[in-house]
Amino acid sequence: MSGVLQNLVAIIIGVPIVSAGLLALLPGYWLSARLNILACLVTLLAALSLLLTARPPAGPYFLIDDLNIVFIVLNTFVGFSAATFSASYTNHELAIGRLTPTYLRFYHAMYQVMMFGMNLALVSNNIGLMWVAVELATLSTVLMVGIYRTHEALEAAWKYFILGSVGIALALFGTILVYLAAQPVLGEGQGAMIWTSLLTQANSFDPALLNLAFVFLLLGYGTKVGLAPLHAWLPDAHAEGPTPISAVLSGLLLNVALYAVLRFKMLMTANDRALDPGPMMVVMGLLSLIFAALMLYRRRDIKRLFAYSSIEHMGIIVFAFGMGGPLANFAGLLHMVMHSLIKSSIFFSVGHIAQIKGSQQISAIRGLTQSHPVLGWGLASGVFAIAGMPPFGMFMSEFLIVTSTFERQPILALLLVLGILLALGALVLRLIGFIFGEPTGELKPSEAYYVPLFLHMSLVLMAGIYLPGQMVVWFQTVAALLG
Amino acid sequence: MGLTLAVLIQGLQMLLVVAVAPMLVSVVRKVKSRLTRKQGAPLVQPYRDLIRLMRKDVVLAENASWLFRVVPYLVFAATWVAAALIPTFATGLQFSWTADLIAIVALLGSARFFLALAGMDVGTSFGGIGSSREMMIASMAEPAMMLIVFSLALIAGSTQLSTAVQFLASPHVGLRVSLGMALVALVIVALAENARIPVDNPTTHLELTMVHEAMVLEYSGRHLAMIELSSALKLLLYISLIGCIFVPWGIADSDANASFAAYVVAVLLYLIKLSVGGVVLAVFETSIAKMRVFRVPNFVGIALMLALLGTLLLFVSMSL
Amino acid sequence: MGTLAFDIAHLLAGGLLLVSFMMIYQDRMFALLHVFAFHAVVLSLSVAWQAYNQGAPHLYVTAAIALVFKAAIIPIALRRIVKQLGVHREVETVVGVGVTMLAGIGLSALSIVLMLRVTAHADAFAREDLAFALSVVLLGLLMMVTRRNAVSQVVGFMSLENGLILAAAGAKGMPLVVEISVAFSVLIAFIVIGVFLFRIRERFDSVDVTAIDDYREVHR
Amino acid sequence: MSAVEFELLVAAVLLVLGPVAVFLRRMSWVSSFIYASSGGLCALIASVGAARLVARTGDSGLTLPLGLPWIGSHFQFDALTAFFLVILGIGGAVVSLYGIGYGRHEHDPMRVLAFYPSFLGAMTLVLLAADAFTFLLSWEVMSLLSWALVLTHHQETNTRTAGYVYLVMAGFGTMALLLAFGLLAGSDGHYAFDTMRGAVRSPTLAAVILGLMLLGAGSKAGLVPLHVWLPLAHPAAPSHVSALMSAVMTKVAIYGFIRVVFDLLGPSAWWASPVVILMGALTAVFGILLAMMERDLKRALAYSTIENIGVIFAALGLAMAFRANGLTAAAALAFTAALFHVFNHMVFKSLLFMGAGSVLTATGTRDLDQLGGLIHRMPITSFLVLVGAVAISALPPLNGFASEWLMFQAVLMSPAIPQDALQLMIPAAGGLLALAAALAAAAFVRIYGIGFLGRARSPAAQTAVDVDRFSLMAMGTMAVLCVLAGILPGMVIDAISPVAKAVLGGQLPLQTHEAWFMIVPIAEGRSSYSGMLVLLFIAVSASGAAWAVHRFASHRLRRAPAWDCGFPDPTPATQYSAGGFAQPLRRVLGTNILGAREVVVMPEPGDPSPARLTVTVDDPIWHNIYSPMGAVVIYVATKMNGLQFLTIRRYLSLVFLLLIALLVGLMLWA
Repeated sequence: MSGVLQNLVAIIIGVPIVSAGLLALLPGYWLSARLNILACLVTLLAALSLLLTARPPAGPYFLIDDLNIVFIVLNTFVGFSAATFSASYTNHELAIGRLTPTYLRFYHAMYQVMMFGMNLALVSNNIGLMWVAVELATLSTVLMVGIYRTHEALEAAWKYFILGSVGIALALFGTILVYLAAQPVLGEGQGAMIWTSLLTQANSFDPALLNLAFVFLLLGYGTKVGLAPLHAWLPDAHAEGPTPISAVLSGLLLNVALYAVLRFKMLMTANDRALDPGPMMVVMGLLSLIFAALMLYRRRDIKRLFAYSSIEHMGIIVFAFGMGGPLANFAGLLHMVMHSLIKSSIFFSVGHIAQIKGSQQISAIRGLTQSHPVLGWGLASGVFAIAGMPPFGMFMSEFLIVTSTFERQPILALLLVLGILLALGALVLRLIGFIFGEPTGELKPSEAYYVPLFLHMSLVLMAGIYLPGQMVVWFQTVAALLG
Repeated sequence: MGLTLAVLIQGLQMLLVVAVAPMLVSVVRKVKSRLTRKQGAPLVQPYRDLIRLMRKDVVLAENASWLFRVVPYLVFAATWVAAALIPTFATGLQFSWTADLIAIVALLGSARFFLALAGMDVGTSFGGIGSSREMMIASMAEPAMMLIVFSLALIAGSTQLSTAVQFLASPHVGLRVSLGMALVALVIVALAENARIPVDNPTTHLELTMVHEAMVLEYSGRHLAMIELSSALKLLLYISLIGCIFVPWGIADSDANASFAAYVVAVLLYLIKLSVGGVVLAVFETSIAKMRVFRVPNFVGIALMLALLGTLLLFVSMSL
Repeated sequence: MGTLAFDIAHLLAGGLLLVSFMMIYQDRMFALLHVFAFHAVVLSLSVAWQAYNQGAPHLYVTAAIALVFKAAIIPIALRRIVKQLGVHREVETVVGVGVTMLAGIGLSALSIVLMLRVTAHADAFAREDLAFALSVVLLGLLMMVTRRNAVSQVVGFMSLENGLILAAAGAKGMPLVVEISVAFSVLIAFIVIGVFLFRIRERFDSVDVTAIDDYREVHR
Repeated sequence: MSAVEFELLVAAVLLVLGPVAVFLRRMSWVSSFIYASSGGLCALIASVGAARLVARTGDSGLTLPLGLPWIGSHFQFDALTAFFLVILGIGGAVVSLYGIGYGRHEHDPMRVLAFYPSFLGAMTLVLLAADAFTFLLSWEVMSLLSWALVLTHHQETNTRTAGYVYLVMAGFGTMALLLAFGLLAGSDGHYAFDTMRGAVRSPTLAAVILGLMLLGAGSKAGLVPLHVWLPLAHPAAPSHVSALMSAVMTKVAIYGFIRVVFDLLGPSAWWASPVVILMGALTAVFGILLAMMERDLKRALAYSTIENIGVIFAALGLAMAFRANGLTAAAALAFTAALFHVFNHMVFKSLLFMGAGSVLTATGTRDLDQLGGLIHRMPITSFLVLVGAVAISALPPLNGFASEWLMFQAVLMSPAIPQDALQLMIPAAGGLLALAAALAAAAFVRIYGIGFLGRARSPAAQTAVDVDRFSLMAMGTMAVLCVLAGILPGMVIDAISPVAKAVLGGQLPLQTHEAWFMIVPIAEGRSSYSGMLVLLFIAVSASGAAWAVHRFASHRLRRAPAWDCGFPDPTPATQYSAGGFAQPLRRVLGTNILGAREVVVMPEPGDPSPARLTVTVDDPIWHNIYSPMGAVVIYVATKMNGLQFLTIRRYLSLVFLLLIALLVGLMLWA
């Protein structure tokens, strides 16, 4: 059994890196796009079969537990659908000459490197390895963000790179501090970095060191999560990179960073004397939420708009996990999954829309329901879903977060509601402009590839009405784990 | 007392009000003329007017719709039904349970509603002036009236006029501040509702000051007759109302099998009350000038305030 | 571990902090690069001493990387960039050097107080080391935010990273230190290449500020 | 099959019908098919609901494994639900009938058809839901679908503005409800209504929940000051949708309020009720004043909806006040009045909106000043609208008066209340309600007089013709209901009494046994009213008088030009305009309450240009609350927008400062 598991893990991290190598060598756009999809599909299948096999004890490097399996499946799934979207997207980019075949080859290779980095970060049982993997994923996305080589793209990539590097450094310092805290108990060397041992022994660690470490980790990984005021790289990176990458950034990379934060939060809660990380997360979450909600109003670029919405939702999620308790944690997890699915599907439709209109300017996009009904209503359902309206899944998570918070912390719940409402106001304002009114600009029919969009939206819709019992049990165990 | 008699008395009441109404108008006019040192028309003049109008052809504006022709009868009917439900000389009439005081007020509201519509039907500027001002005055007067009704109902424990009057006629109602306020308020409301000075002038034909008359400007012949008759009925209704509430003495109680003599006395007393009311009205109208139309809301507003105050004071006196 | 070993480690770590202060103090570009090279040398000595004390031979690799890469290659490369791109030879500061120094002292105090809170579970050796490392990290960040020139910001980042290496080396038996130092070297190489490629003369964001500002207002 | 299963099934079919319409979009019969089947399904909904109320069939409940995983989706079918299902069913059925005809004129019919049946289905679900999640989910889906319907004519800027304000307010309302349910459920998440009902709460907590419900349900119903979206959104939708939104959706909001405040929360503290009464009464006056000033026919109707909502809330507040003091009979009276008015408003407001829709189809305009003379061109529609106008003005013998009368009877029960504050306040509130009723009459004289009477003010109004027979049938049905409910109020009261019994534990005495279809809410000596007799008397005396006059006096008739005091003017522009009609009341009440301003621009002597009178009436709530709020958000957003354009160094400074702050915090904490 263990062999199977190891094999699956090997597939999950091996397939991406191998295909990254292949893609770097393979010429020909058609083949590499297909190979990219295939690699993602294989990874996804491996991830799904993780669900079916029994889980063996964790090894020194890799670990599959209830928490990360959620992330892995989500990660590989969105990675896969984004790859299918990417095929249709890049096809168009190649046709209009925004990307050359050489850059595309690089793009596909980097896509797999990024998948590798993220998968590795998720399955690693070693906090050092996790750090390395998160950084790898970050650096690969930096390269993708700058791939258009326009002035703005380079600037965005540069900003991302510099801020990311500082984040990297802070996270590393935090990791070193955790090691230092663990070392007297677990002994020197590898052992003091293995997650599972850390967690079991956490109570005997020095709480002061853990506190200090958490500050650095929260800031370091929080930069990647995009929490305000560490968010600055995020809108630019989303807006200037290729849209599939925006989808992956919002849908996946933020989650991976969040996963790291959650891991260390668990460590903190496992130590009785350490600072409760909850309030810190709650404050940062609320700050991000309200800040991003206000920033939504003055946007002129559609991708930047949704990038800020990602910050907003990361705020909500971090808030939920910060509040803790079975309901809020459950809601936080659900919210995270829903956000990944919805936001990537929004970026799928935004990508097509921007290609049709030849612009990402909000003012250039009007009357979509009239000129492109499917895309228009697809975008509308995406925006409704992201604004937390039923019958989509995010409504359930917001329902749980708000109702469970209000009884415990009325003021916080009111602030949360304020943030959500502010964001709703901005999103709806823009949405009405996008999909209603007389259509302007290019009216040619779209050659969009709708499958990933509708796949995501139907999952989200289903989750809003019916959650499979198994998934609920599974989420509940994770929620209990998170404390 | 059998059902026949009950129906008979009710019928008598209906006939009485419609028969006496023009006379009341006549009395008012006569007294006013005399007060201004004029001879005045003979007392039967309103009856003659009505009959002459009835016999004349109707000259209908070309644009008038069916509504315009139906309204006079509707208004008359609504006012008549309302007047028939007021205990004029006897309480507990057969059909008095049909509608209580609130419904009577609302019936008058219906009449006004249709009349205002008729004023707009032909599409003239004067009709519009009349209707809009009438509705403005009414929207002040009606809540005042309703508050008066509240005061009464809270004192008497019933909105049923018969019950209330019986209660008020009984000895255990002393002088009440609230009742006084209600009286003043009711008088103001009555003046406003009947288009009397100082709110409106029933005899004016100066266009810009008209309210009620502007509304019915396009009416002629039998239609006008019905409308004149209904205004007379309405005046009678209000004076009877004031009479039966504030001077309820002498009213026969048909529930208590009043004797024939009691009825006769009651009818006589009622006629006296009416004449007194008419004379007082005439004196009041002669001694006061008409207001500008936009002063009217303040005037009617006084009624509203007094009625409200009356209601509130009622609670104070009850909790004492 | 004897007191001598401790004293030497203490001395070297303290030296690193002192050199950090010297970097903050410098307002000439070339002098800054020289001091940075010295910073790297001190780091390399410190790491080597740790390697010797902990008996961890792989740390010597880290020390060597620090010595070769940071004390030699990077300063030389930056020097060439400064010359080739015609960067100002003076360091533009946001606030005065005096204020920055005061802030730096405050930061050091903060990190030492924080580290002293750490109970005796961690041995004194690591504790001292860590206090200095944290100071160096914070000073590096301080330098990044108070200097306007791209080159001096890169230098700030590198000194920050030196602090990290110091901390990692000081953490007894910490695995992956070499890998991390290699990774960081690559990162820094990227940054330096980026500065060079994008012709960032003055600031990180001076790719072409005026043109971008117009664009920003209209389009985002 | 139990009633709840049946109703759920119908709701599900309705929900699915929307997407089905999309698939059938190429068929020529799709519009008629969708409206006809929606109407039929609504009739089914109503009949099952009516069976519960009249035949007293039992309650039923159902739990489906949907929604919140560990709670499930609870559904219930009890008297309260049944009553509102009847409201929904009748409204939906008749409006759908109207839609068969009206829908043909729609430029882009799929924008209505795809959402219309689902909207009905979502409202049904709200009424059936028996746990917080299902309730809110259906509630918000209802909002969303109606939003999509509002934006049918999305090319108009005003419509888009309306859609925006609507959705944001809907979001606000949902959040308020969310918080309310959060408190009701407690931190352990008891989201099912059954568990909420049993919980014990402090009066303060109950009051907070009540306040949140006022915000949540009130914003959907249109309670001042949360009403601003309503006069924008309701008129923007196609008229049959406006009818549904005004007549039915606002009632669903009231259902939500009753369900939570009366059913789940139980008796509240007495001091909570004055808030509701006062809010309701002020809403009534405020709404109808705005209706009085409004030039747009449909907007005026929307404002009148606000008034009626206020009346209903005031009655509900009365019921709360009585209930808080254990006066069950009085509470039942007020509650019955409220529900009676709910029914009545559904009937006449849908009638009026359908009438407005017919006018819109016939003339292409909603501007009262472009209408006039329609009574000649559209006789049937005009007659039916007249019935609606009389009914909504609370005039006997139609239904509006019956509920108004009950409400005043409830007001007169106030001496039984021990608290002085309430004793003093209730009659004052009653005065406000009377004021609102009087103003309503004025407003509808204006709407009807300007819009339907007089001479045509535009060529469009001159050439209008009456609408199709489906529309007329639909309006006719509602007009008949107006009359029936007016003359047989006892039957309606008896149908409501199981609801009052279930919710309050008390009910009015049975009315259908009274002679002459009299209603006697308390005792005969106290008050009684028979709409039937009033109608009979008026009919007999009016026709008798007419007959007598025609028989004995004269029946000749001559047509001649209008007299108009000798100055007839052939141009229709000399008629009173909508603004002119409103002028007296605008001067009296509008100046202070609504901040109405008149600006006269008089040309210099010798200048031949015309003098101009400009009148501005603006909703002060919008100006004093919403506009500044929006301005603040935009101001803050604009100020913060600078954060988008900082240099990397400044961003790094932010990171650095946060780090220092956290470290200092850590130092101080430790």
